[in-house]
Amino acid sequence: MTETHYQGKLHHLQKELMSEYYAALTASANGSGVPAAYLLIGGNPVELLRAFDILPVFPEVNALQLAVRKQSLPFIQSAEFMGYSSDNCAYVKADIGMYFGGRQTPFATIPEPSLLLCNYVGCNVYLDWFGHLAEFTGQSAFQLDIPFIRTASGKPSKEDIAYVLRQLHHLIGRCEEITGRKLDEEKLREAVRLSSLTGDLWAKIKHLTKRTPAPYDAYFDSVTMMAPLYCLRGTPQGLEFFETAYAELLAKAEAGVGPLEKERFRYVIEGPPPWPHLRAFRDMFSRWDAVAVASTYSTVGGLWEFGFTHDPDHPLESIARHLLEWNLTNRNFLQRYEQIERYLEEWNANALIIHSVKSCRLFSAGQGDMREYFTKRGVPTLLVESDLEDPRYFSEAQMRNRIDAFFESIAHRPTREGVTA
Amino acid sequence: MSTQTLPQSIEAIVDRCDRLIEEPGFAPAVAWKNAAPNRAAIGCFPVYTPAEVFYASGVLPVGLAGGGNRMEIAHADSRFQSFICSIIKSTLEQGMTGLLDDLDGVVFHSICDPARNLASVYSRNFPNTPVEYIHFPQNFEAEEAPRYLRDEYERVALFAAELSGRSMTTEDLRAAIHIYNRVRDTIRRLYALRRDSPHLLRTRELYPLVRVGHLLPPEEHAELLADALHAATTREGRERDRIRVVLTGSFCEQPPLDLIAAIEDAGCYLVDDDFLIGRRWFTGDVPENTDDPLFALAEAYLDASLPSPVKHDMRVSPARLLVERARSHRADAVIVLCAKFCEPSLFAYPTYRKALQEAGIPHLFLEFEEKMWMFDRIKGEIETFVESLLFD
Amino acid sequence: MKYAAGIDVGSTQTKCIIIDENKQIVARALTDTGANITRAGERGYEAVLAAGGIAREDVLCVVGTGYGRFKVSFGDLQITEITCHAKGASMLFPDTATVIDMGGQDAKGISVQNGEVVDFVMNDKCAAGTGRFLSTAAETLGLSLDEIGAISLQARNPVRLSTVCTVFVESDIMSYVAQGKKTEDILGGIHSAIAARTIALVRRVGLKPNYTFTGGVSLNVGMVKMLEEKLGAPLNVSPDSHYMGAIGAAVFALEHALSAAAVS
Amino acid sequence: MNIIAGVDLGSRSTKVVLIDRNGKQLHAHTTRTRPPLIELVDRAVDEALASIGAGRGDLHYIATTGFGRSSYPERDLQLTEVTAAAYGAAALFPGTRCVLDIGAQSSRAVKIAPGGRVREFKSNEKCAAGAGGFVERAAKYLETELAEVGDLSMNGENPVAISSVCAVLAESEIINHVSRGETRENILRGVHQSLAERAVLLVKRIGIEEEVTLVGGMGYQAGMIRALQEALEVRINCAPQPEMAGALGAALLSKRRIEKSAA
Ligand SMILES: Nc1ncnc2c1ncn2[C@@H]1O[C@H](COP(=O)(O)OP(=O)(O)O)[C@@H](O)[C@H]1O
Ligand SMILES: Nc1ncnc2c1ncn2[C@@H]1O[C@H](COP(=O)(O)OP(=O)(O)O)[C@@H](O)[C@H]1O
Ligand code: SF4
Ligand code: SF4
Ligand code: SF4
Repeated sequence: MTETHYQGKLHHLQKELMSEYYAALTASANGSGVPAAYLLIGGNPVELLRAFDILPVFPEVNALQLAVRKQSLPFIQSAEFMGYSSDNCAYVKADIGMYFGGRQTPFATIPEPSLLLCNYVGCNVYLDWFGHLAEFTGQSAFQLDIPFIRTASGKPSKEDIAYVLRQLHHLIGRCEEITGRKLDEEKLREAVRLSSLTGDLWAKIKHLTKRTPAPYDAYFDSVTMMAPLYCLRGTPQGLEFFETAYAELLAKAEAGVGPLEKERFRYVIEGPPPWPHLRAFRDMFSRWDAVAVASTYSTVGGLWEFGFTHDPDHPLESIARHLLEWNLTNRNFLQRYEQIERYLEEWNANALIIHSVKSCRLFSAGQGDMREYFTKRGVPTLLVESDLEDPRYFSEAQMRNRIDAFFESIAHRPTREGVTA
Repeated sequence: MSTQTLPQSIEAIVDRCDRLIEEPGFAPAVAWKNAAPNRAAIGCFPVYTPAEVFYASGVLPVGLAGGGNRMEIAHADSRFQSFICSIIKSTLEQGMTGLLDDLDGVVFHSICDPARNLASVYSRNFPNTPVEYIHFPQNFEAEEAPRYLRDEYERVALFAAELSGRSMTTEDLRAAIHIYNRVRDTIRRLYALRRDSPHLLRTRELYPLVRVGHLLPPEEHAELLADALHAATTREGRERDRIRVVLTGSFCEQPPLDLIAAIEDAGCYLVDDDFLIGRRWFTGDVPENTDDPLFALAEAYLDASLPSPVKHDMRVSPARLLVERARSHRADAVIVLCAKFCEPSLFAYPTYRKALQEAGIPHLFLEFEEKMWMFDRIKGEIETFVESLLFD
Repeated sequence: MKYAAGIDVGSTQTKCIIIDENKQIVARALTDTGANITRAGERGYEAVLAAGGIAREDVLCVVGTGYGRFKVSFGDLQITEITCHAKGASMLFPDTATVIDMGGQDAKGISVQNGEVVDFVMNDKCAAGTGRFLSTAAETLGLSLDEIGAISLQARNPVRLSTVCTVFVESDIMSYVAQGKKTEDILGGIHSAIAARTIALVRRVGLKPNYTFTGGVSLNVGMVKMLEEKLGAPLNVSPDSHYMGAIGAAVFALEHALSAAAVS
Repeated sequence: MNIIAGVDLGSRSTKVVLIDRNGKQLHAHTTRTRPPLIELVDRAVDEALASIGAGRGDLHYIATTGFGRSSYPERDLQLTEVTAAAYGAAALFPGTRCVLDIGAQSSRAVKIAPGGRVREFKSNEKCAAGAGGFVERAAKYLETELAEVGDLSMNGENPVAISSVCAVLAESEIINHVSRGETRENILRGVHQSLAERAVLLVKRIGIEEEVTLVGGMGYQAGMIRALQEALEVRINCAPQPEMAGALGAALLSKRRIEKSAA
């Protein structure tokens, strides 16, 4: 039996730190006086909130936690009774259902927001989601409008950066109103500094899977590190977590140990995981001794592995750049192809798995084209469909059939040394 | 070049529009292009594209309005999955089968995630077709938003100039705003006529009148609309016992003509709709004679454009606007007609539903696809709804 | 003589094949998968042994495939039907470049090179436009599965369907019946819609001739004609096309047995 | 005699109800739907009239409903099945505020006002469909008569779970359960529960209000009624001939129209 799961120090620390974080949310909900801001993962400007001691609440993280615990369906359904469609993003439905269900989850009581920060980074659903929260809570949402990357160079324009910076100043004004305090620039710098160290470690962790065997699974194990990356970034605890994680994973890499007994296939995976069936999904790959060496999903909050770091000397500029340029969701679809190509080459992978989720059209609209593109370039590519939040869209037998057939077919092909670009 | 002949009947005008709409390809645009040098034509996604900026640069913006229910999707569904709305696929399919070859470029913008990704997929599949993408500000409260959008329009104008080989002048832009203002003004009058005397102008007639604007140069469209307005106003007819309905939801992908007819035939007067917002998207005239007409256009988008689920203006509640619209149109009911898999419109529905219920306005929620062919099920729903309002 | 067996436990029917050492088919058996999948494999196996008059001990290796392959517990190996169809098609038609497989619950396109899968696609998690769709249509019209293909060929004015959803097709058919449409025209429309959908699916792996049509629906002459018409190319169809998965499995079984023998 | 006929042209079966001018039901019967529909209706109505010793001359008014409602040119009034079933249910159980109509291929939830006027309704969607036809096919796999299904399901102790949303794929699940050696009782109860869950989703979308009345052929299956009662946590009314509600409603609404135009 192949060991498909390991529990290291980092897992324990993750649990501990996350429960502290959730305890803080519950305390805020129960009137601890610490204001909470809802914001979105895509390129999140959490440092700014940390500078004001505002608690960041990520509805996406809450939604996925519900899904992992197999508790999302009743919330999704209660949103559907309000008129949400079965075709709407289920993260939103789970969150709205939970909001109206009294904000009680098995892990925390989610506080009411003092600030609805809609950092609109790519996903148009964000706008509807926070728009609805605004309508339901009677709060006004702060729209942080981040222009989408649409230039050939893949860079934001001067106008884009100036536009975002001006909005960040307005946001600071809003935070000052909420907390009744002026921005403490030193504190902001400190949060950005912690963030930059955290980001560097995360980048190093990501580069570890370039080794053979990969010391951890860059999809199924990365997700353990993603909640701390968002919820704790910019704090000493966040930094501590990533120091521990890096040390532990580096040691594994040095020792030549990976999550599988024997590493047979190295693949890149695109798309968010099927949270309600994570375990079953993982096992489908482990059976084939296949390990993910890179995943696009782990870059929705930021693309540190390609060279981004926050700059404590220019805190707001670096936050703006993070929002505009250095996260997956605000980049255009073809930039994602480039990203995957780099993974295939530099991380030495021999297959691409596209997990297409119905909820998230930001990710999935056009993945058929992506399949076509990579197949034409000789990369064995498999596209499978399910959902990230709604348990009803996962058909285990069909999923397994496709994955088995895929690995059967590449098992018979001569193994590639990397992939020719 | 106006060839004012005998006044035409509304039926004849509508008939001509129907034929133009159903004809594949873009013959009127090609004729327009060939009539003078330095002209080009561009396909645009119909919602909120700044037609004036293109037209002023010598580029005729042609509305991409999907494939209708005759087109078979044979290629594009390998690129976009089953849960993506039809217009995305039919637009790509048109490209893949050469139906867009007469166009010199395509422009998309930030209306929804699939349309945004389509911009990328399109440019990958057609490396020789210039593709532009416009970012519309989503922060309507930010004082810097109009300036930002103005700069964005300026960038787009440069793109357009490359296609036509002609840069626009301020005068060009004023002229373009003027002609599109005329088009929109006539459309507003037609809408008002239908609101006040729905028996004089059916929606099945009004719709193609507006829709040909996706194909014709604005001058020609303005004339056609003026003729139609005249013909409809002077028509005879008797108001019948039907329910008055505001139709909302289908602002982007368009329902088949037969579906529009079916809704009316089930016993409804459609007194307002949000079809084809791209042809009529301002609530009033855009100022023509300002120093910076680009800025005026940008401001008009932010402050004077018709609402739709792809515009996220947090200063107003779209649901409340809908209730007000139903009231001001003396509507008995609202039909929310959403394109299947269109997330923006599906997301709008729960808020509409709540507001309409609170206001005591009956409503019906329906989904359609442009490729729909049989209407038995949906007709049954509409008939039931009408029966529920007529019988007691 | 020694033999190898392939057992394809499908959603609707179980197909079993025994081949000899020269890869010649010596026995076939077609049984309903029916209620008991676990027993279906065993039952089919017994039937095929009986059909060939072959003793269990003479079978060197058994490979299970199909939806119920994990239930072929007495088999030596389990291989997905995708791999098996490619293998089987290449045995019967060595030039096969593309396999079109239409079974009870899914449709597949498989791009093949030297008997091995290069790429494949399956319809998404939905029973739309599959063999089940045809069975439902036949049932709604009160016809048997064997007849509908031939009748569809007589269509003069095939209707257009608004959906290939298997759940909703009944109402479409009933609407056409209510409109007084002819049975052959309704069937013509149904076959045309499914063929178009299948080709759009197969196009994703590339429409490369030479095509081999496999799976239960390949028994339907109407579908064969319709696909050929729309592809503008002939399809390889054999009376054994329905058994293709089992044939491929049997070939794998034989290869496995031979290589095991070579090792020992 | 002044007889009013209500004819419900359903996808599987056609129902005819005759009433007199006081609204009293004189006759009700079901026949299988088979094209051509015009002859079908003529025959069914003639048979119905004959069975009460009447003839065509006694027929005053005829209303059609169901999917084939517009196929009969001689109709005086046509109504959708939702409107008709709502009035029928309200006539049978005047306290009805919510009607569940589950036929062979479609299911609907309807909220009604006292008297039967439709206030809001919701039909099943693709991919969440599942109605009587699903039970019929399940019965076939289980080699069971449709008439027994309801009672067998009542005896199921441990209903199986059926999770597929699509009714077609759900059938494979049934096959799976059979192969695991599940009893017919447990499987049929599972089938009813899965249908009930779908019905709940429909009802909750319009908001549940008591009393709830089940109409359509599924009302013959005791197990279905129980499953609905458990899932909705309310008592469910069901008439002895539940599939007649649409035809009855059409006839009664005709009577109202006649009276109105006379007044
Ligand atoms: N004699 C026949 N004529 C036409 N079609 C048939 C015939 N027998 C089977 N089929 C079709 O084949 C399908 C079953 O195909 P098969 O490849 O056995 O699928 P599976 O492997 O999923 O069981 C049936 O649904 C039916 O549509
Ligand atoms: N006598 C019966 N016993 C059990 N179930 C029945 C009986 N009659 C009908 N049904 C069920 O009711 C369904 C048909 O309902 P009906 O309302 O007549 O449908 P429709 O109006 O769509 O034709 C059948 O699919 C079957 O499941
Ligand atoms: S659409 Fe995707 S990115 Fe947007 S909220 Fe949903 S899951 Fe998140
Ligand atoms: S119909 Fe809706 S989902 Fe489709 S492109 Fe238009 S806005 Fe986007
Ligand atoms: S209900 Fe129809 S469309 Fe939905 S999964 Fe089933 S067959 Fe497919």
